[in-house]
Amino acid sequence: MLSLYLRDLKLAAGAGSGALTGALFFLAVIAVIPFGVGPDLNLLARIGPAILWIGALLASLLGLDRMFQTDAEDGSLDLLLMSDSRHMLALIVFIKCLAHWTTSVLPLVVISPLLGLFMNVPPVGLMAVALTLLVGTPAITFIGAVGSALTVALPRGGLLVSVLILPLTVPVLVFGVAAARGAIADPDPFVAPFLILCAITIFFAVIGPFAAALALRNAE
Amino acid sequence: MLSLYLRDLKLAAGAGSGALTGALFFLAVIAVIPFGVGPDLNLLARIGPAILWIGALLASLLGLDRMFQTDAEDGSLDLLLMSDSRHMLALIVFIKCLAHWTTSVLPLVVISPLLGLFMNVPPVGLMAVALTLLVGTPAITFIGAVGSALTVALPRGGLLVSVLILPLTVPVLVFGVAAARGAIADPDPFVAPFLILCAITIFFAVIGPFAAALALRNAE
Amino acid sequence: MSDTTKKPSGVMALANPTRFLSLSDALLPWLGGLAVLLLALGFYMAFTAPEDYQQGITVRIMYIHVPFAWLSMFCYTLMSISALGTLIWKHPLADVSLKSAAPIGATFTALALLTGSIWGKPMWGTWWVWDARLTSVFVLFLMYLGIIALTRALDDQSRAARAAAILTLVGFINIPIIKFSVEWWNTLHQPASVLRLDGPTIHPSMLWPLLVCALGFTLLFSTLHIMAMRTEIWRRRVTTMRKLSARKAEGAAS
Amino acid sequence: MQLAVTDLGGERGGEPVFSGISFTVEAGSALLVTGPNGAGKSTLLRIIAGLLVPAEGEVKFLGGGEKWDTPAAAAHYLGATNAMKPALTVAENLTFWSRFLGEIRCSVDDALEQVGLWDVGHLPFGYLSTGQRRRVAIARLLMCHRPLWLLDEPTSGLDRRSEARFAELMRGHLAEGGLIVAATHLPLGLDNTQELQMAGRA
Amino acid sequence: MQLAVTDLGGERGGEPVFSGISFTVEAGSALLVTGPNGAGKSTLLRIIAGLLVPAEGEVKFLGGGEKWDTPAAAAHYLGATNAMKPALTVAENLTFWSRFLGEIRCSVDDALEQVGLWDVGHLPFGYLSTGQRRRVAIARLLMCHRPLWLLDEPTSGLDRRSEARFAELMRGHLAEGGLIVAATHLPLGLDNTQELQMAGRA
Ligand code: HEM
Ligand SMILES: Nc1ncnc2c1ncn2[C@@H]1O[C@H](COP(=O)(O)OP(=O)(O)OP(=O)(O)O)[C@@H](O)[C@H]1O
Ligand SMILES: Nc1ncnc2c1ncn2[C@@H]1O[C@H](COP(=O)(O)OP(=O)(O)OP(=O)(O)O)[C@@H](O)[C@H]1O
Ligand SMILES: [Mg+2]
Ligand SMILES: [Mg+2]
Repeated sequence: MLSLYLRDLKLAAGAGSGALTGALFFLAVIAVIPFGVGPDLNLLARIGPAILWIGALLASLLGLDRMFQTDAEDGSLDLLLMSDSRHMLALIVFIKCLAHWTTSVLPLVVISPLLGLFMNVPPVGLMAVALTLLVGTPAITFIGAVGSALTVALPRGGLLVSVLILPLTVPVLVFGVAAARGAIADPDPFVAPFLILCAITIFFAVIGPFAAALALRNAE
Repeated sequence: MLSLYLRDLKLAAGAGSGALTGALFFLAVIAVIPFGVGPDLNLLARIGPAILWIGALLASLLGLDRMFQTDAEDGSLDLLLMSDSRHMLALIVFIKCLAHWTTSVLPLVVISPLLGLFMNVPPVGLMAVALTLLVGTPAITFIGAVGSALTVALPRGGLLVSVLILPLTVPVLVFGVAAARGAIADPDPFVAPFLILCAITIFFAVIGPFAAALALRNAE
Repeated sequence: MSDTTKKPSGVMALANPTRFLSLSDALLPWLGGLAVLLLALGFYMAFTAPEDYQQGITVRIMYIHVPFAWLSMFCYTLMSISALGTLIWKHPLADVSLKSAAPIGATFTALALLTGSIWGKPMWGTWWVWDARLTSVFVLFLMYLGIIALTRALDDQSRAARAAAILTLVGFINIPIIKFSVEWWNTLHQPASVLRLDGPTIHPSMLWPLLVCALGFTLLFSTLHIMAMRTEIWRRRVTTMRKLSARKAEGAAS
Repeated sequence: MQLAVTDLGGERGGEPVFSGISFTVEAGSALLVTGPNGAGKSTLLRIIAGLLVPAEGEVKFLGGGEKWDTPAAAAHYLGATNAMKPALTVAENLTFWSRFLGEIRCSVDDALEQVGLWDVGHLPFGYLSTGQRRRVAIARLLMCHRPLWLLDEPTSGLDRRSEARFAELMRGHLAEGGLIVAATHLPLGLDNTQELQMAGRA
Repeated sequence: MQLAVTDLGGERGGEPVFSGISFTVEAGSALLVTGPNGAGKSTLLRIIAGLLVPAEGEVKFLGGGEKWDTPAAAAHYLGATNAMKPALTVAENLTFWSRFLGEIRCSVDDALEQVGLWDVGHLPFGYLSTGQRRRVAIARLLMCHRPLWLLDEPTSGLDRRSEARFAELMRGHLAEGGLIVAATHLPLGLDNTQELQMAGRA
């Protein structure tokens, strides 16, 4: 299992446009918003966390569709499926999600405080955003795994995958932003939405891999 | 040439990344935004154009990296390269860009006014956004083509590629949004950024295909 | 039909769709007729019902808006059950039901959105607000379209069936979100006043016409659904025939 | 150990490809599956490997104990594709598979040596030639022990020397009491094999 | 027409693979390139096709007029991959290539018939079996006319019947004054061919 994780990391590092493309797209998003809303700093500060979350969400869509496709094309997937009795397929999916998250989402989380600074989000807000992203984005990956497993047969399902999973990611976004806001704007609570966010992630960490495993077995 | 264009259209449609999916994708992206920034309508109106542009960028990025890779993997690219004497390679690239733009970006441009309406962007703004998208997004595709050609040429240089290519799209984004905003918020100009946008697109429409063709020929 | 789903070869696979066809044949006219009758009655009651003291004439939109809204959720629930049928019991009709329900569900959701926003104009002074209830319904609409897109993208039938089933099940979480969005977030939209644990709070003079309309639309929905299922079954049979004849021709060719 | 297939039927994309196939392969013996293109050889192998659901009939692997209770668990599957990552080096690829598949028999270098590739361990797999790739894929079979080998056109792209060497390796596997089911158009140079002729529709 | 190769040297990833290869192929004759895996056969073909730059020496196609002035322009290249899109139907694939490559000889159906596939036109290419795919790729050669055929292991995956049929097709091409350069491990069933043995480093 560890070997699988390491292999996927190596692959991503080798050809991994995914990670950096995501980060750069994230950057582009943050860079563009101010031009949209105009130079209104405290407005930026207000919507800052939301923009960061949206940016991260959209950025993490990049590369999701290829999660299983490369394995399917070069035949590795067949062997992964056959090894079901040794390693549970759902677990394999889980590991692959973890690898994908580490390589192409974690960087976003790491740079998010920096970008938050650009939108002059207050320091506590920066921490809060980073924390919520850290806890929430895995859910997106797990949901994405389902989408990408469903479309594994399609050569270029990038758009379709996003269409399938974006609606499902809404709760994650809602509570992530709510928690981040709660940390800044005093009246709103932080803990409650944050806990819900954790719950959602755990929920999809369980559902996602199983659904994806089911979809992969069905793929042929 | 037309045949190539049609083939790529068919492929996109078959792979579930056809016009319908493109529009759906855009819908999904827009639907996600309010969950982040909240239902505040005139805030939405202000970031509306930026969001639409970001959606367009993401949509084009999603399919773009694979533009030549699929052809390279199944060997079609070899034949395209060999047919250089019949059809100029740069022209082939141009056609492929056109196909990609038609399938995964044009639908967004078409429905963008509708979505702008959702985010109650004022009518003149709607027209402006659609216009800027129509004029600006091709540039993104042409830039991306160079990127995906490079990924084919140097398979392990994925990181480098996105570093080189993605930043180029930022100016397009910035001027596009600026122009759209110029049309709405009175003080800011519209014509100047719009003309710059046109210039950028024309520039990349010429440079992009040639650069991509060059990269492809040195592939391997 | 027998070769649309893999496992249940033999009697069950063959018999069920056929029995369904003959049964629905007998059932359809009654269903349709009853639906029309109830709807007529419901609309009559609706227009003779007292106007709401604050909403005035526009309250009458409720009698179509609410049924549409309910059915949009009901349809998805039905599809989720069919999805279970496909994945667990591998019932040949389950996939047909799911596939043919999706477009209808999408339409009803669109209508709920439409009537809702038409109602919203006088009530809230705007066609559309991005509050939780409205947006979650919008998300439901997107999910319907996503399911349709997926089934269209995958050409192999049994594969598409299971894929759609999985997606439908995963997407089911949206239904409780829609239902309780009004409680969880403070929305413009008004909270449930009929489907509540502690009994309806809405005045009977409005409740009855609403219920009659709801029942009528539900019957209408079932009618449409069954018709769609019939056409889908026939479509599949035709394709099977084509394959068979093609193979015969091929056998002759070589 | 024994692979038992009882009137198996396979379909692809809803269309039946073959039906009513039964055979048993005993430990130490090989079955050659032959037939025209499109007869269903690969389909048969994929069904045995558990990658496709049989339309009818069943596949059993008997006497493997609970360690090798299903064909999927007991089998090495060498498909048309080599299941290697072009971006990783040959050594990295093989190391990964040995770790992942378990039951390690011999080291990566030994395995490479047995298929006659001493010097490519450090090369990215994508740098190899067609035949070299196939041989690396074969090295995977040697590294991890599985009683049942499912081979789909194993010798495609191999030169004569490697072909002979591979025949030698297969004989060794059989001598150890292994089982082989191979779909092929070319003679594999094995003796005492049964042959399954698939007619195909054409 | 004539394909003239004068002391050609090829390298792959900076490493020399072969050098000092010279030969000429006249109209109506075929050259078989043989040798162990990794000898450089595919590399040679790709250089002739203009897909790789030679390290030294040059490749010329003489007497082709300005229509077929370079080997690339005059050649059909049948590589290890089939250059078809799995998502499109066989007919769509072939129609595209015929339109794109030009010089159309015969219709899609005729071409498919010549490779013995009457009934697969409507199927997605991805649904075909290994050998069927190869045969569709061969049909491409027949549809559009090119004097020079560059074939990289053309018969891999073909069953015996198709192999014989393909030999027949190649003979026909030669009889029309075509040229063939084929890298292969298997006899192709052609007479009056010259053979180029590539030693390889191994
Ligand atoms: C596009 C806008 C709207 C959407 C998407 C929408 C959606 C829905 C949904 C999904 C339900 C079913 C709720 C349940 O069963 O618990 C519902 C019920 C209802 N809606 Fe709307 N609605 C919209 C606009 C409006 C407006 C403007 C009004 C009037 C102020 C309204 C009044 C109601 C009422 C009275 C119910 C019945 C609640 C109950 O008795 O449970 N809706 N709507
Ligand atoms: N993915 C698929 N979807 C639908 N049909 C398929 C698929 N793969 C193969 N088929 C069909 O199933 C039949 C058998 O294919 P299979 O690959 O088993 O043949 P084969 O005996 O391996 O042929 P070959 O000798 O060329 O490898 C063929 O007619 C083919 O058209
Ligand atoms: N893309 C590549 N990058 C670097 N080196 C390569 C590449 N492809 C092949 N090589 C090397 O070039 C040499 C010749 O490869 P080539 O494919 O020409 O051999 P071949 O004669 O076709 O072998 P086979 O009979 O297996 O097809 C091999 O040693 C291989 O390692
Ligand atoms: Mg096969
Ligand atoms: Mg070769």
